[in-house]
Amino acid sequence: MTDVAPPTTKKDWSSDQEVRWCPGCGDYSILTAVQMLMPELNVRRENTVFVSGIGCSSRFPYYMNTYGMHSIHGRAPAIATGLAVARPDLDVWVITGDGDGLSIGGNHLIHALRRNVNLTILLFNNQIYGLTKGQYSPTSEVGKVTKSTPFGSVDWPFNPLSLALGAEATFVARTHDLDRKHMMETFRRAHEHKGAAFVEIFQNCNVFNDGAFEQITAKDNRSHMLIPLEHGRPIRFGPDGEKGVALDGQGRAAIVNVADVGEDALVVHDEKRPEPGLAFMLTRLSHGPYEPTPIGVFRAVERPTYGDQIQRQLLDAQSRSGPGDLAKLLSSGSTWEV
Amino acid sequence: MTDVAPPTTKKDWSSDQEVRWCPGCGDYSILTAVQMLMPELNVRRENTVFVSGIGCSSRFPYYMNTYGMHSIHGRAPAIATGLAVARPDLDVWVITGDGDGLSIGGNHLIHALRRNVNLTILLFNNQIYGLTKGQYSPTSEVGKVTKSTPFGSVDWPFNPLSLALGAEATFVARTHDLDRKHMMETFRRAHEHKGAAFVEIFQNCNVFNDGAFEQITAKDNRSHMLIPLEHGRPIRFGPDGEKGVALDGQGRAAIVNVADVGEDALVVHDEKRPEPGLAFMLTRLSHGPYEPTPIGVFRAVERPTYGDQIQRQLLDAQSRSGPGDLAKLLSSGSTWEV
Amino acid sequence: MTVGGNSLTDTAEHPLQTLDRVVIRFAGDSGDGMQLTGDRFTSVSALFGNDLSTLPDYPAEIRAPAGTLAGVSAFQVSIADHDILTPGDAPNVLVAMNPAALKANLKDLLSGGTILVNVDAFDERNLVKAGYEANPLTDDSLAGYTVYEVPMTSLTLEAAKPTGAKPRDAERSKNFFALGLVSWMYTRPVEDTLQWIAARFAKTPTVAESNALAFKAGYNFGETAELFDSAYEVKPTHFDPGTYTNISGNTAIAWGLVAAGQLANLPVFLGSYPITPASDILHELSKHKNFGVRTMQAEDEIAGVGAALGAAFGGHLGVTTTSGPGVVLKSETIGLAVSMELPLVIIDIQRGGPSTGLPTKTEQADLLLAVYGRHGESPLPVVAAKTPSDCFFAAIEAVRIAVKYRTPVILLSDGYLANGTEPWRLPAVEDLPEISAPFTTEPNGTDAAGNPVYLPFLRDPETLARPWAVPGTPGLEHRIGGLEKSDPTGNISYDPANHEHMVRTRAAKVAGIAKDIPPVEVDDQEGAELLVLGWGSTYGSIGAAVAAARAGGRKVAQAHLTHLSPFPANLGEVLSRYRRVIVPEMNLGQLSRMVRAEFLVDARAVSKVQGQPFKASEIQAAIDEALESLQSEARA
Amino acid sequence: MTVGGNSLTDTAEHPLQTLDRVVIRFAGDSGDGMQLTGDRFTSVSALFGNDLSTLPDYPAEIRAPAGTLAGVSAFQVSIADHDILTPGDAPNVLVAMNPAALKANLKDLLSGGTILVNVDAFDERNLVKAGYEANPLTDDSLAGYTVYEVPMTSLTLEAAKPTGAKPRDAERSKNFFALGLVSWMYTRPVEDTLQWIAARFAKTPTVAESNALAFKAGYNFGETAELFDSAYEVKPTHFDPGTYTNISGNTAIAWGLVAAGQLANLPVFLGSYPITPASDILHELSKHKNFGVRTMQAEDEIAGVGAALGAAFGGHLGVTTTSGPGVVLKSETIGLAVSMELPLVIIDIQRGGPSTGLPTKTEQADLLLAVYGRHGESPLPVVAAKTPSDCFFAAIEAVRIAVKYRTPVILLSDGYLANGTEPWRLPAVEDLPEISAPFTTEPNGTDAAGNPVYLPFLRDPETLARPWAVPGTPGLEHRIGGLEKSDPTGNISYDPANHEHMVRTRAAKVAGIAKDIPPVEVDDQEGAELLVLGWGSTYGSIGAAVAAARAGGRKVAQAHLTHLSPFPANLGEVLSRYRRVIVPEMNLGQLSRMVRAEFLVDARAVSKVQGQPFKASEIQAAIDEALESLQSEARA
Ligand SMILES: Cc1ncc(C[n+]2csc(CCOP(=O)(O)OP(=O)(O)O)c2C)c(N)n1
Ligand SMILES: Cc1ncc(C[n+]2csc(CCOP(=O)(O)OP(=O)(O)O)c2C)c(N)n1
Ligand code: SF4
Ligand code: SF4
Ligand SMILES: [Mg+2]
Ligand SMILES: [Mg+2]
Repeated sequence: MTDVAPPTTKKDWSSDQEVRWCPGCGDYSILTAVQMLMPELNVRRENTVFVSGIGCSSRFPYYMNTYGMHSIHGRAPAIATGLAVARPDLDVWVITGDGDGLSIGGNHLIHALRRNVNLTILLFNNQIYGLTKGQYSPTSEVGKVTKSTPFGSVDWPFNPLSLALGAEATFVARTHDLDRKHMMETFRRAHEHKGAAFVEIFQNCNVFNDGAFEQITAKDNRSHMLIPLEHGRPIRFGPDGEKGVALDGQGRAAIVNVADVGEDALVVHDEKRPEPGLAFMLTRLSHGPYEPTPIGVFRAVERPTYGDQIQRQLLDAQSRSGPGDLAKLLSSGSTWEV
Repeated sequence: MTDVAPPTTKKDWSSDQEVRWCPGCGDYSILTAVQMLMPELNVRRENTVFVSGIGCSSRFPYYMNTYGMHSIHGRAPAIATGLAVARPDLDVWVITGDGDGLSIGGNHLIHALRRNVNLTILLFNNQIYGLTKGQYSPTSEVGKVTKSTPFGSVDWPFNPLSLALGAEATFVARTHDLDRKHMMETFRRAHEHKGAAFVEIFQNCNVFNDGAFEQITAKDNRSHMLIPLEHGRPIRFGPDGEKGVALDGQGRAAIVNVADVGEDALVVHDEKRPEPGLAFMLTRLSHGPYEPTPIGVFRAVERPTYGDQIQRQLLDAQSRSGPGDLAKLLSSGSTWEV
Repeated sequence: MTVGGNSLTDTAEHPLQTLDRVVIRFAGDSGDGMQLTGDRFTSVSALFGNDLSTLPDYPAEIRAPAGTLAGVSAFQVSIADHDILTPGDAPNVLVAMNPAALKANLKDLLSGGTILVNVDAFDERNLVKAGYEANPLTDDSLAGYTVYEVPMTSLTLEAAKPTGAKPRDAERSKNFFALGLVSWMYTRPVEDTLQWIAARFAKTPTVAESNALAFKAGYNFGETAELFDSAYEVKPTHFDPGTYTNISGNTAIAWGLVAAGQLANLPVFLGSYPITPASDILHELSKHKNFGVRTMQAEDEIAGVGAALGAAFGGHLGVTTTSGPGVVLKSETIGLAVSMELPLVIIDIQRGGPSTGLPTKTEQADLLLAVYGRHGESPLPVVAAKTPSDCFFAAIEAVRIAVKYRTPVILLSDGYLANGTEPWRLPAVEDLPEISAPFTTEPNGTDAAGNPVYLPFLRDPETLARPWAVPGTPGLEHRIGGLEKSDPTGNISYDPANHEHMVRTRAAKVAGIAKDIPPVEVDDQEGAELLVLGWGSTYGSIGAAVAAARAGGRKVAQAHLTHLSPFPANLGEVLSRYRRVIVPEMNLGQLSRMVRAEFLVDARAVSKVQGQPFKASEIQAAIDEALESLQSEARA
Repeated sequence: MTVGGNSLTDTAEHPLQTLDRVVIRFAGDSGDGMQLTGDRFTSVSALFGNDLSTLPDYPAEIRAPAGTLAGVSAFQVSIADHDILTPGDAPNVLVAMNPAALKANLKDLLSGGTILVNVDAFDERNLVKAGYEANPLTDDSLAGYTVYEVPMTSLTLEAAKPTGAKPRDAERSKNFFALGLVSWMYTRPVEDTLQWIAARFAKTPTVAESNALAFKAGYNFGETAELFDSAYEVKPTHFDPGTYTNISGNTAIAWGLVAAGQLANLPVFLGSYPITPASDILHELSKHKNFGVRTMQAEDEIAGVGAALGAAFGGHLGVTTTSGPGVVLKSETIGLAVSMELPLVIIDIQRGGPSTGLPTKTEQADLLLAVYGRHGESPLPVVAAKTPSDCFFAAIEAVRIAVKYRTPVILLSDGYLANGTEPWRLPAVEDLPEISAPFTTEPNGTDAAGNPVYLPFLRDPETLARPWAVPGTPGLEHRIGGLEKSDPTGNISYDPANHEHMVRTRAAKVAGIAKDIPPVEVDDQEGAELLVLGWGSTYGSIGAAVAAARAGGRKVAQAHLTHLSPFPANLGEVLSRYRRVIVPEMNLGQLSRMVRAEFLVDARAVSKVQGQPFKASEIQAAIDEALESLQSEARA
């Protein structure tokens, strides 16, 4: 698809279906960000598919005026893999939640990442099960009191980005529902990436887990609590960039005062580093949305995509053996005439 | 179980069932290592349970004269979790393969790790599906020609240890089937660990993937190709310890000549580091069993186990509300008398 | 007259009419708190001594867009002075908090019924959202009903003024206004509700206050407004003496499991993954840790049942709860339990299917799945509950069979039972059935050399149950798995004859349970040629329909199955006594299919697959039709 | 006389006896290459022109411990000068490479049959391993058989000496010695085998040479040893003219899928996870990338079917292959396909169950699972193959139905068909059925405002199939999912009446396929009162049994079902023509149960659940029994 798509507006990308999230849900702003981004991507509606699982977030495809599938709980990455492999001409997006993508669907997610299937995967992390009315999720903090954990949850949560990096992901990023510009930029980067692009979105569920990310994403807290990652730049944050991230010779990462250590001591963010070690360390800087937390693109490296390689094998086979000839196939075993 | 178990021998731990692996299979030496280790652990046969999935490796429990369950494909970590939570007095081992544990069972594995369930998990990695006669597995190298990939596989493999670390594992180690002493020591450490202990074992499948690890595990290659990790010691290897592992200020790990950089520049292995960043970097040093590859314990940190915490909640509830009283429960809603 | 005391029930200025039964439906936006309102009305009615039955009905979205049809949430409750079986076919009274609620529910209302509308919500915007072209309050389309237009929002705002709450917040109390009004209409006691409001909203005193004020305002509005001709009373039912509570099916299952654990002296282990309409069992069980109940929210359904099975191997009472989509995911593990012969209870709260279907609606379409939905020959017992309170006993029965026969058992309930409620006379704990679950602790055989050994598949000759030896028992170490097992050693066996023997033995074990369950009871009628056979939650509707048919002079017999696999031993004989058998089911004919195959009886399904329980009248119509066809056959 | 030319077949010195049929079983250790030996014998016999049928039988372990019963691997082949349907009930000849092979297989041998043993393997160690207390070759226990003791190992070592191979390696050629000997006994052509050895072992010349030498040595041993009275010949069958190949069921399915893709002009997408006995379809399809066939080895069964469904949404022919344990895992996704109405083919190569069961053995116990094994009302068509070559056509039929009706279809085969082989006359490509799979490319409706829109659930009035518009088609953007859909927009709908309508429509669509499938054909016999009804792989055994029964003067009719859901339109009428219907099935009575429920016909199951196909004699016995019971009923 190198042709130029006709210009579109946000409205073109909005379906006629009523949006049915709770008033105030963070999902709305994510939807808006995607609908506003689409016209900028030079893509066509008919070549765009949103595949989701089950959950509040997974209702997303209904609201996009594209092809879409609201599938079953946890299976969107698998279904989207089949579609992306079958139809490399399509732009396939996966919409999932922290329960959908990391609990029941964890296996499909990590396999889609390791295979580097050409998918743009948006994980709406609200640290709760919204649709089933408020049970804790695999990203909920320890001790969380929910309907299923009246005495507090006891499971240690996943860090979705660490998991993705452990699963050989080639593109890993994080954004949040209160910053449309950052969302759009992050989604654009994810979409540009050839292969599996994984984006965690901090999303507020104002009904069952209100304010989960407030300590870091509220307007007043952002400059202190969000560490924006920029490729090729020393990692700095704070209202005046007075803080930074440094590493010691034993591989310990720490938040430092730039004034104390000097800018040269800071880690220079390198999203293209072939080895995911640095990106992984950055995902471990924060242990929950109440400490300074990096956002942006952690890793963006190239690796052949699963679909392209399958496509290549088909073409190789065809150029080697010619297009399939059924009669020849049937007589390819040892045959005899009567 | 603080009492002293009566002394046992390897024979006590061997069941009367005929071992049915192919002659020459690496599984035999792993079985021997476990059977030889058990008498040293001060544990009782009746308190020991081996739970496995399906695969050649998963036949393991039949050969141990303990309680055992040969379950279904990929589900051993889930089943073992239930058992370990229900019965914290038991020693529960999980036996799995690279297909069983990382393909169909990947989700249960990563969740058992993040929850830190008290399990000793041995993953027999032969980089192939043995029992189903030789398809590639999620740890097979790219390009592998197998029955299901006559033109070579195109999926990028998992590194089981990276995945485990990304999944918040508290104990992560690697050993191989040709070194009984190292296996026994590694299994012992894994067994001692409170929580989920994950051990990858390089295992030769001499029928479908013979020699997969030979370049690093063959007697003559070991000293050049295996990097033994020892807690608190600079990471060195080579016949005369002439090589080592160092990090630069930007978090790049590299193999260096000790003579060039001096021993002080080497990374000192620290399996107890709360953050898994260093351990993760060490898992990325090698990209397959043909480069110098670390073995031993990568990470061993303490975190409350899932079962202990559930147990604690039960005890708390009982001391708070007294043991359950059924009649009281039934009348705990709003009731009225007629 | 003061608001706040029971003196309020003395409505001297209005005539008081006595009714034997009334059906009320509260309907509003998902955010309007209709479930809470209905629940509250139910509770006071229960305390008051009415028999009652409830039917909540809400959308799959947490909070669908305000004002739309998709967002309507409703709660129907029937209260009566006599024993009732259903929440009623058609409401007498509809409380509609907005146009969408009116539009979505009007068709169900009894003709001539009463409508209470929040007239404040009938503005242009809401009318459009609900898809009304004209205002139904003014266009005469409600001519056949008695409509009361009450400005609930403004009166609530007015009432809540003293609290100083912002209008946006105060407005949220309008459901309590509605509750107050309906409480007045049906002379419900008020003190209990006021206390409940105080306790429930203790943490937010302003909310508590404005709810209380709205409630009182609603009550007083009924009292003082000239709108209403009369208030009504529904006298208490005659109940057997005892202590009663109002119970939903899901709570009853949870309590049944706790009870079964105590009766069997086994710790309960629940491995589950949240899913509507089953999640509440997980929630409820999670509270009872002091009973030694362990609950685990697993990563998915497969892990939930896997963990339960692992716990069962360890000697716990392994349970898993789910709905249809979870049952299919669990099937492989259930098959493993069939093969290993370990006790396990799988609870399926059925909902509308196929696939995600209608997740918040009821259906009975998982019966064939429960009975046949595993690969290979893997028979297991299936039990179904018939009323909310019966869920308690059905859970105990499922556990009893599972542990006695060392087999997985599927317990079927559905969304209607799960969320519906009824008054329940609490059983005496000492009257509950015994459950024996003895662990084997000694070797039960000898090997060739005469040494004592444990033979894990040496069966009890009576029950065909295998022994249950749990880890921790010295000397009984053994291995089990999903490969075919040699009888009685449990070692892997590929022997053809052994396989057939084991397949037939497993089937015989399950079939043999028929000897251990009560015969199906028939509520017969002299001369009846028609049997209405049911299972599960259709019990109430069938009962009401049969009663009505008999009242109309028809002769009908009724039988209801709790055990679907195996069937009660006398079922074939029972069926053979009638010329015609009809089977009302919320599916396309699943029990009827099983009965036909088993007994070659021309059982005919009466199907309804609408996500809604049967109305008694629907079944009554099927009864009439069946009787007519019998007559015309007789004439022919 | 020289070895190596066809002159070998001229066995002038020995009398040549002509047989019409012979059944040979090669048995040895898993590592002994018995499957290869059997395959090779089959190939030459096919080339020679015999009709034949094969039955491989091997343990679940890759290589179970040498010398033990558990490790025995066997391959049975029947060759005949006439049309045969089964690999034979009992072998005439058993080749036993060691004591375990003898012990495990002796009970099946025809009494008076011939045994060729590798006497070298009958040493103390192997006898003990096999569980023999005394050497059967010397203790007279084989008195009823003709036993030939051949020192195969030592003769092989001797023969292979010129190659210089180490004895340990050379010994591995002993299966070729056995093959040579049996080839002599049955006057098989040798040139083809020698060529095959050269080609197959081209990369390891020493192995090739020692295999060839062993083969020749075996052949010559037969020729020269005084042991054998005579050689035998089995003349070629009369085959219809054409090109033949010997085909297994799994290959036939793979080729059928490739063909169907071509016929429908849809690229094939296979999403699969390896499992015995289905993996070979994945292996075979993986080779045919030049047909545009994409194969994906997924992370599990759920992902396999999910990927296939995703590809189907994208306009590919989505297929997934598995066995029972995989089917249950796929059920939720299959239900989604039912709800979304997308074409999808699910292939279940049934094996022994429940659970892991007997993974390398055959069974037919997934029928009820296929038909009923999903939650909610989720009907789908089910098709079953009856012979190895029929798998080709059954695959095409499954695809035809799936794409025409936009529905998932389950195709049932089993381990016996999967690995068994038969000669197959290649069809002409132009004779294959057409498959129409048109994509919708234009709007098919208008909205309220009169604008053209796409209505994804606007059905073809004839087939009730919905349109299939694939991504990439401008203007037809739409969303589908597993929630209930409004007819015809596909938008989410919780409307009760719409739900019932959709449930009934989906059922009607599947039921309506009965109009589009051939009526079941009856192989009738004047005066027959007994019908033998079958499905799937029992076809051969039933056919052989019916032929034998008729030869014995019995009157029997036979019918075999390819379509299990829906049933052919005439099935009820056919069943009503017979006084008795019996249904031989490798399960406890699954088809019989379906037929009973559907037609209220007292169809009786004839069950065998041993991981082994029926012997014709077993079915013949059931026929006799049924006829006798009919007679005694008539007498009574
Ligand atoms: C197989 C299956 N299991 C369980 C469910 C019930 N269910 C629906 S959504 C959901 C979790 C939703 O959580 P998340 O993915 O975090 O999405 P959110 O609603 O928070 O956006 C669950 C458990 C289901 N629909 N299907
Ligand atoms: C549900 C299910 N799917 C597939 C299979 C088939 N199967 C058995 S073992 C196996 C893979 C074994 O590979 P691995 O775990 O690496 O074990 P290994 O044999 O190599 O030790 C597969 C696919 C099965 N038994 N059950
Ligand atoms: S429940 Fe939470 S996540 Fe779901 S729509 Fe409501 S606010 Fe959003
Ligand atoms: S197939 Fe491979 S892994 Fe399996 S037993 Fe044989 S050698 Fe071992
Ligand atoms: Mg969530
Ligand atoms: Mg393996």
